[in-house]
Amino acid sequence: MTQSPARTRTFVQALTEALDLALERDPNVYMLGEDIGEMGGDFGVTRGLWAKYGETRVRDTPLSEAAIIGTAVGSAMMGMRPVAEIMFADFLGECYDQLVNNAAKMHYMFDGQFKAPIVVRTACGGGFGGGPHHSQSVEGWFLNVPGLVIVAPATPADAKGLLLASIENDNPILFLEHKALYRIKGDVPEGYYTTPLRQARIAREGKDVTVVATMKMVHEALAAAAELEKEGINVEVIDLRTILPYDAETVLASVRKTGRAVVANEAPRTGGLASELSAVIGEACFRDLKAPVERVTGLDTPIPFSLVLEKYILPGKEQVVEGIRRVMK
Amino acid sequence: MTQSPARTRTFVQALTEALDLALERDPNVYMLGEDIGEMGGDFGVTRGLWAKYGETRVRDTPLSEAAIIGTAVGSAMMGMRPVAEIMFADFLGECYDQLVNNAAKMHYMFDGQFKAPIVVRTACGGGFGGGPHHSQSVEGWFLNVPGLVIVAPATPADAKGLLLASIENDNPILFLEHKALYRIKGDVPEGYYTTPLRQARIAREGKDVTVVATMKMVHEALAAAAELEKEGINVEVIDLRTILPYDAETVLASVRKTGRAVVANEAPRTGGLASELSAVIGEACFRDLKAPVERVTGLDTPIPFSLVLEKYILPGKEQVVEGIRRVMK
Amino acid sequence: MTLDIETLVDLYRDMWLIRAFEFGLEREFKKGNVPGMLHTGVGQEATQAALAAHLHATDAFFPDHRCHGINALAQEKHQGDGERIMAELFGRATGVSGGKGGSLHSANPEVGNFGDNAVEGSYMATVLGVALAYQMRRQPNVACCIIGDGTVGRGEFHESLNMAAIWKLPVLYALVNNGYAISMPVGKGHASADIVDLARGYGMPCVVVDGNDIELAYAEVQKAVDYIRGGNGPYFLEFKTWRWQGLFSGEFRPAEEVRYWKEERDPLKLARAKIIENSALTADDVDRIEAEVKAEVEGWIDYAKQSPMPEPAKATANVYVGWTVEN
Amino acid sequence: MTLDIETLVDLYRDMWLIRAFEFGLEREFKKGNVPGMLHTGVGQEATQAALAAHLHATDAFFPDHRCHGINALAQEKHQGDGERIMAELFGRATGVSGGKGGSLHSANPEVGNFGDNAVEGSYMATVLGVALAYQMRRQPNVACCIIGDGTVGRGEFHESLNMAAIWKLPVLYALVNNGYAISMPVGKGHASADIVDLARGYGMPCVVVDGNDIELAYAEVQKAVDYIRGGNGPYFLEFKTWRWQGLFSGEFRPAEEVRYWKEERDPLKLARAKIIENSALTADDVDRIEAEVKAEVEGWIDYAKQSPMPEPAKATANVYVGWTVEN
Ligand SMILES: Cc1ncc(C[n+]2csc(CCOP(=O)(O)OP(=O)(O)O)c2C)c(N)n1
Ligand SMILES: Cc1ncc(C[n+]2csc(CCOP(=O)(O)OP(=O)(O)O)c2C)c(N)n1
Ligand SMILES: [Mg+2]
Ligand SMILES: [Mg+2]
Repeated sequence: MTQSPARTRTFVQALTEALDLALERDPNVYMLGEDIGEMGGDFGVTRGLWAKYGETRVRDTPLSEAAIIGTAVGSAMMGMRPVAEIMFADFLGECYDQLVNNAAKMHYMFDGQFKAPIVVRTACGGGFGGGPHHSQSVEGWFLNVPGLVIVAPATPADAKGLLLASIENDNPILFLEHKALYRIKGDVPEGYYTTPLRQARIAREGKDVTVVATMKMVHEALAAAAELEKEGINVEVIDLRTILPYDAETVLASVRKTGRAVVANEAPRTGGLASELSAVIGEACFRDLKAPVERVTGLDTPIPFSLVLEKYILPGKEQVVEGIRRVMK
Repeated sequence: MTQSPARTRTFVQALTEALDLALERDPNVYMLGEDIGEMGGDFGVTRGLWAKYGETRVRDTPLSEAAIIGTAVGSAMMGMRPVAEIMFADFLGECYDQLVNNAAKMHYMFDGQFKAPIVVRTACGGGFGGGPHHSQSVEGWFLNVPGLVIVAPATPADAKGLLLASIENDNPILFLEHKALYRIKGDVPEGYYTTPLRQARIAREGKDVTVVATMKMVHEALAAAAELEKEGINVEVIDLRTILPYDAETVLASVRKTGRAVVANEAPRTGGLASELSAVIGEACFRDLKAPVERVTGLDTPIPFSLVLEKYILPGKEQVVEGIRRVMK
Repeated sequence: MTLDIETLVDLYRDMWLIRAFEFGLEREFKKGNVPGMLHTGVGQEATQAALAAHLHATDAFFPDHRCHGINALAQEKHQGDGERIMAELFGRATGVSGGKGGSLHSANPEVGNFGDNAVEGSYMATVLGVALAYQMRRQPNVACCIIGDGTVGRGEFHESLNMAAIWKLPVLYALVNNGYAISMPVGKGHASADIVDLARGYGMPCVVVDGNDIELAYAEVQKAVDYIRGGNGPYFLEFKTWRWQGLFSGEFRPAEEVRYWKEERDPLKLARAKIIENSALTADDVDRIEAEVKAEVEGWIDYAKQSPMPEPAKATANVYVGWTVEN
Repeated sequence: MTLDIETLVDLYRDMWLIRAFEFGLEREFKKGNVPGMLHTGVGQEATQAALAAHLHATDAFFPDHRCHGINALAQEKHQGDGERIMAELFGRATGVSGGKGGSLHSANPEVGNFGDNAVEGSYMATVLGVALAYQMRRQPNVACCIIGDGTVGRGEFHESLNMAAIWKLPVLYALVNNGYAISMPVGKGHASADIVDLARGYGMPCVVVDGNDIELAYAEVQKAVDYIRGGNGPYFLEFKTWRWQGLFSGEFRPAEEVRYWKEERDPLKLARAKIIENSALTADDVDRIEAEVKAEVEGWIDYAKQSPMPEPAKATANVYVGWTVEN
């Protein structure tokens, strides 16, 4: 997948590179969203692209989330490759209908006559005092929506490769960018490359227990694994990368090997991705599991503003460590 | 809970009775929605109430789903008890933001200063050729939303008692009415009574296997149980009734007793209620389960129009029977 | 008479096709041969025929729930197989959407039919993207969004008009004001019974058209599409018309109103009288045209009925592009 | 001078309070003492003070993200503890929302503060329900919805104005047009740079107000609330103003524009000059008022800093009314 030499880049820079390469390569690619033009986006992901590609292909929009997604879908029906930015994932509620009833069903309900290859980039996740409307993990809102794809990178290299793969892909894709990862750095290969969708990444091999994690929780899991290694617990960490439809094969193979599973996801506990994974693991690895699956998640609450409160409800390394300890008992 | 004499009523009539009693009893109760006034609603649930209570309390609205829910929430903040009707559950996408970011968080984000006691009644479910936008089971869209309550009756008696309990309750409630149940008949007690929320109902006692079901699937499960009884398989059927936050206790006690579990829900398989229940059962009953939990659900597709296609993807009695057979192996 | 007689007769034929289609369909629906729900466009034929006449196969239109007629006209005009719209309504494999869509999701991009969305009004947002693609590719095409007066309640009305205006997108808003949204009179559901009043602030041309006069409707649509193809941005037409179909549960509108629209303002009656008055065609000639069209539509109904049902397993096809769903 | 001097001085004090509050807050934010994001209302004090002056504790207002000032004024006026707004912004247990809300969710229904919603514009729908409750209970109250020019992009703008109009709800739309939505100039984001143009079609009074002239703003708000309390339905005020805060990343607006608004159109400067010109108060007197207010606000900041953080376990309280969350 990636042959070219790698440089150190932030997650944001990796995303910007991907957008730049996609705009350069395919005239059908264009971007739209609030303040993505001259300003370069609320988190700087589109910085420099307006100047380079002009306002026709890097389009500032009014504060009209439904129209943003509608525009993306309509143009995608015409063969364009829109990359829409919804500033905060929390605002997807306003365009839920467009995503769920339009984009996700477009190919199906007209029996293949249209495609809706849109990419909706959005900043999600908590931990910075953003409060109830700027901090949510929203993948749980969309898990029961066949036709939709959810992609969620954890590293700068994957941010770039998965974004390029998403733009190439013919399906509607919700591309989640966890705000706490924007400033992390990592090796990022130069030039154009894609990282396959629907393929989980084994972020760390291990034999005693499998932790399946997404986005920021991958890093928390790796930190937990490093800590527990000292105690002789050898943890395998799987970065799911594509949340829907996900790579059950890699997950199940790992759990069959280790016999123990922890799923780690920042969203609230009930009805989220962690439950989906726990169900599938519990059913498919029924005879292999040595302990019940553990879900490490946010608590079942909205996200409070004050940092002490927020810290209380969001999962971190400590919670992953505890989860692992529980399945090791 | 229900002492008064029962009469035979349809599900729709039971709902109408509940609304009538609520409007009569509490001047703060009012209703709003499209064509609920003189016309009596698309499914006739509000028939007669406009004439009886007037257009101030039975309010026809324009086709503005976001404003309907917003209005309900705002008035509830003032102590009113709105019962909103969203004609088809599929349209909840347009007011997703109002439900998820506003209603569900209203009590929490201002630390208890407001309540949002709204009831949003809506017609869900497939099986009648309604096509992709008039047939969906939407509970999966809202499972990862703490603060929201989802209520889903399966019988006329519960339709009435749960609706009255929902109107009395201080939380925002999504009240799901499966279209296939509207015409079923059953005993409905006279007068005012409430059926407790968050309390599942044992629809049929059994000792070999537990089927946890919702709405129409309760009836499919009962039919499956009757069929399998002949083969000596004794099925316990649990009608979940409140989907969020649900009654894990009753579910788990039953599965601990039977050692086998099937969960039956009409929505698509991935990321739905069935996964949530499977996860919780799989984790909590790890040592009790004799077989992996079986999920009997809709397939992971949108809902097609043609009846032969729709039948293919929606679960019915046959699928429940197969699911039970699988866990009995 | 502003129209030449050939065009008028063609349009009459189109209008008659719409009516025959809807009446035939309704009959079959009542017999239980058509699943799901049914909304018909009877009474609104002039509006529909005028739009269909000016839209090219390379243009795009989003038909609403009463637009079987436009769908059939486009299908027949550009591909010669209007029966595939009928077949779709019967849920057959030969339908334009393979039976997956039905009345509310019959599409065919080859003829410019971008499909209805049964979440009324959501395509007011989608149409922007189609128009944007035309604009970015410098194609002189029109993206037409057909919406009812009730649908104007949706917030997307505002988002769409605003975005079309600021970006000067080639969108034709064809607003079909038939006086009601299910049971809600337009003047009760909206701040103004003239929807143009809500549209004017966006600075695009806003014109009210008698939607039951095919000549006027044809001329106004012509002006609008010329303006849009000229790169001047969006255009808003409000057609005043009336639908014959009441509620599912029956008629609820005042008897005099019903009489007035059905007897005095029937677009077909009006056009028929004009034709007979202004051409060599006699009442018999026109009857013959009507009979021809009706026979054709009945043929479509037969075709639909004889078409096979879709393969059940096709229900899992086309969920994703390029990926199969495992279930 | 249309205002008596006492009122003007009171309003000046209010405006100064807003500015002192925002400047103090910004300073603490930069020091890292205030978590999350921060948008300030500096430059818009006249608009805010005028609104605050006419709203009763039994009215309702929905403050937007630049309304710390109104929140503080209402809190101080009706309960004498403006410091609880400051404490909320610091995420403290003593804050009006117990630290759960912060800048974007500071509420207190006892003083009419119905709280911001950080999903900009969503409360354009919510305000309808508050107004409906007033109407159904025959209370002569005003439900005021404060929104920025950018927020007008939301579809709820249309749904809200339409519903308020058809039901004649007692809603005051207070549109704060400060020329930009983050980086988007109002004329680029909307079909008209005068938002009233988009509102007029709904048939309610639409008035443009110089939002930097406290006397005019005060008078226009007075007229609006009188009209609404009289049972006449909704009213739309567009305040033309300007915010001093640029982007997070710095200033992006033309230097001359910045100079003009800060130097020539500063609502505080303008009001100060009027006071000194038209009253017995000298510059020193006004300086003294300013110092007093500033000292008070600094006291609030101290209070906030010294307030305890919330109990962490409170994070699971109040998810449901009457039910506890098991986790
Ligand atoms: C978003 C949404 N809300 C409600 C409905 C239900 N519904 C179907 S048609 C209709 C009325 C539409 O009225 P109008 O736009 O005037 O069209 P008409 O039927 O009069 O042609 C309604 C409310 C829907 N399909 N979508
Ligand atoms: C629905 C939604 N979209 C986007 C944002 C991000 N956002 C916060 S403030 C803002 C600009 C608002 O502009 P305006 O209403 O003019 O207010 P101003 O900041 O100029 O006072 C945006 C886009 C948001 N909070 N909510
Ligand atoms: Mg209509
Ligand atoms: Mg602004």
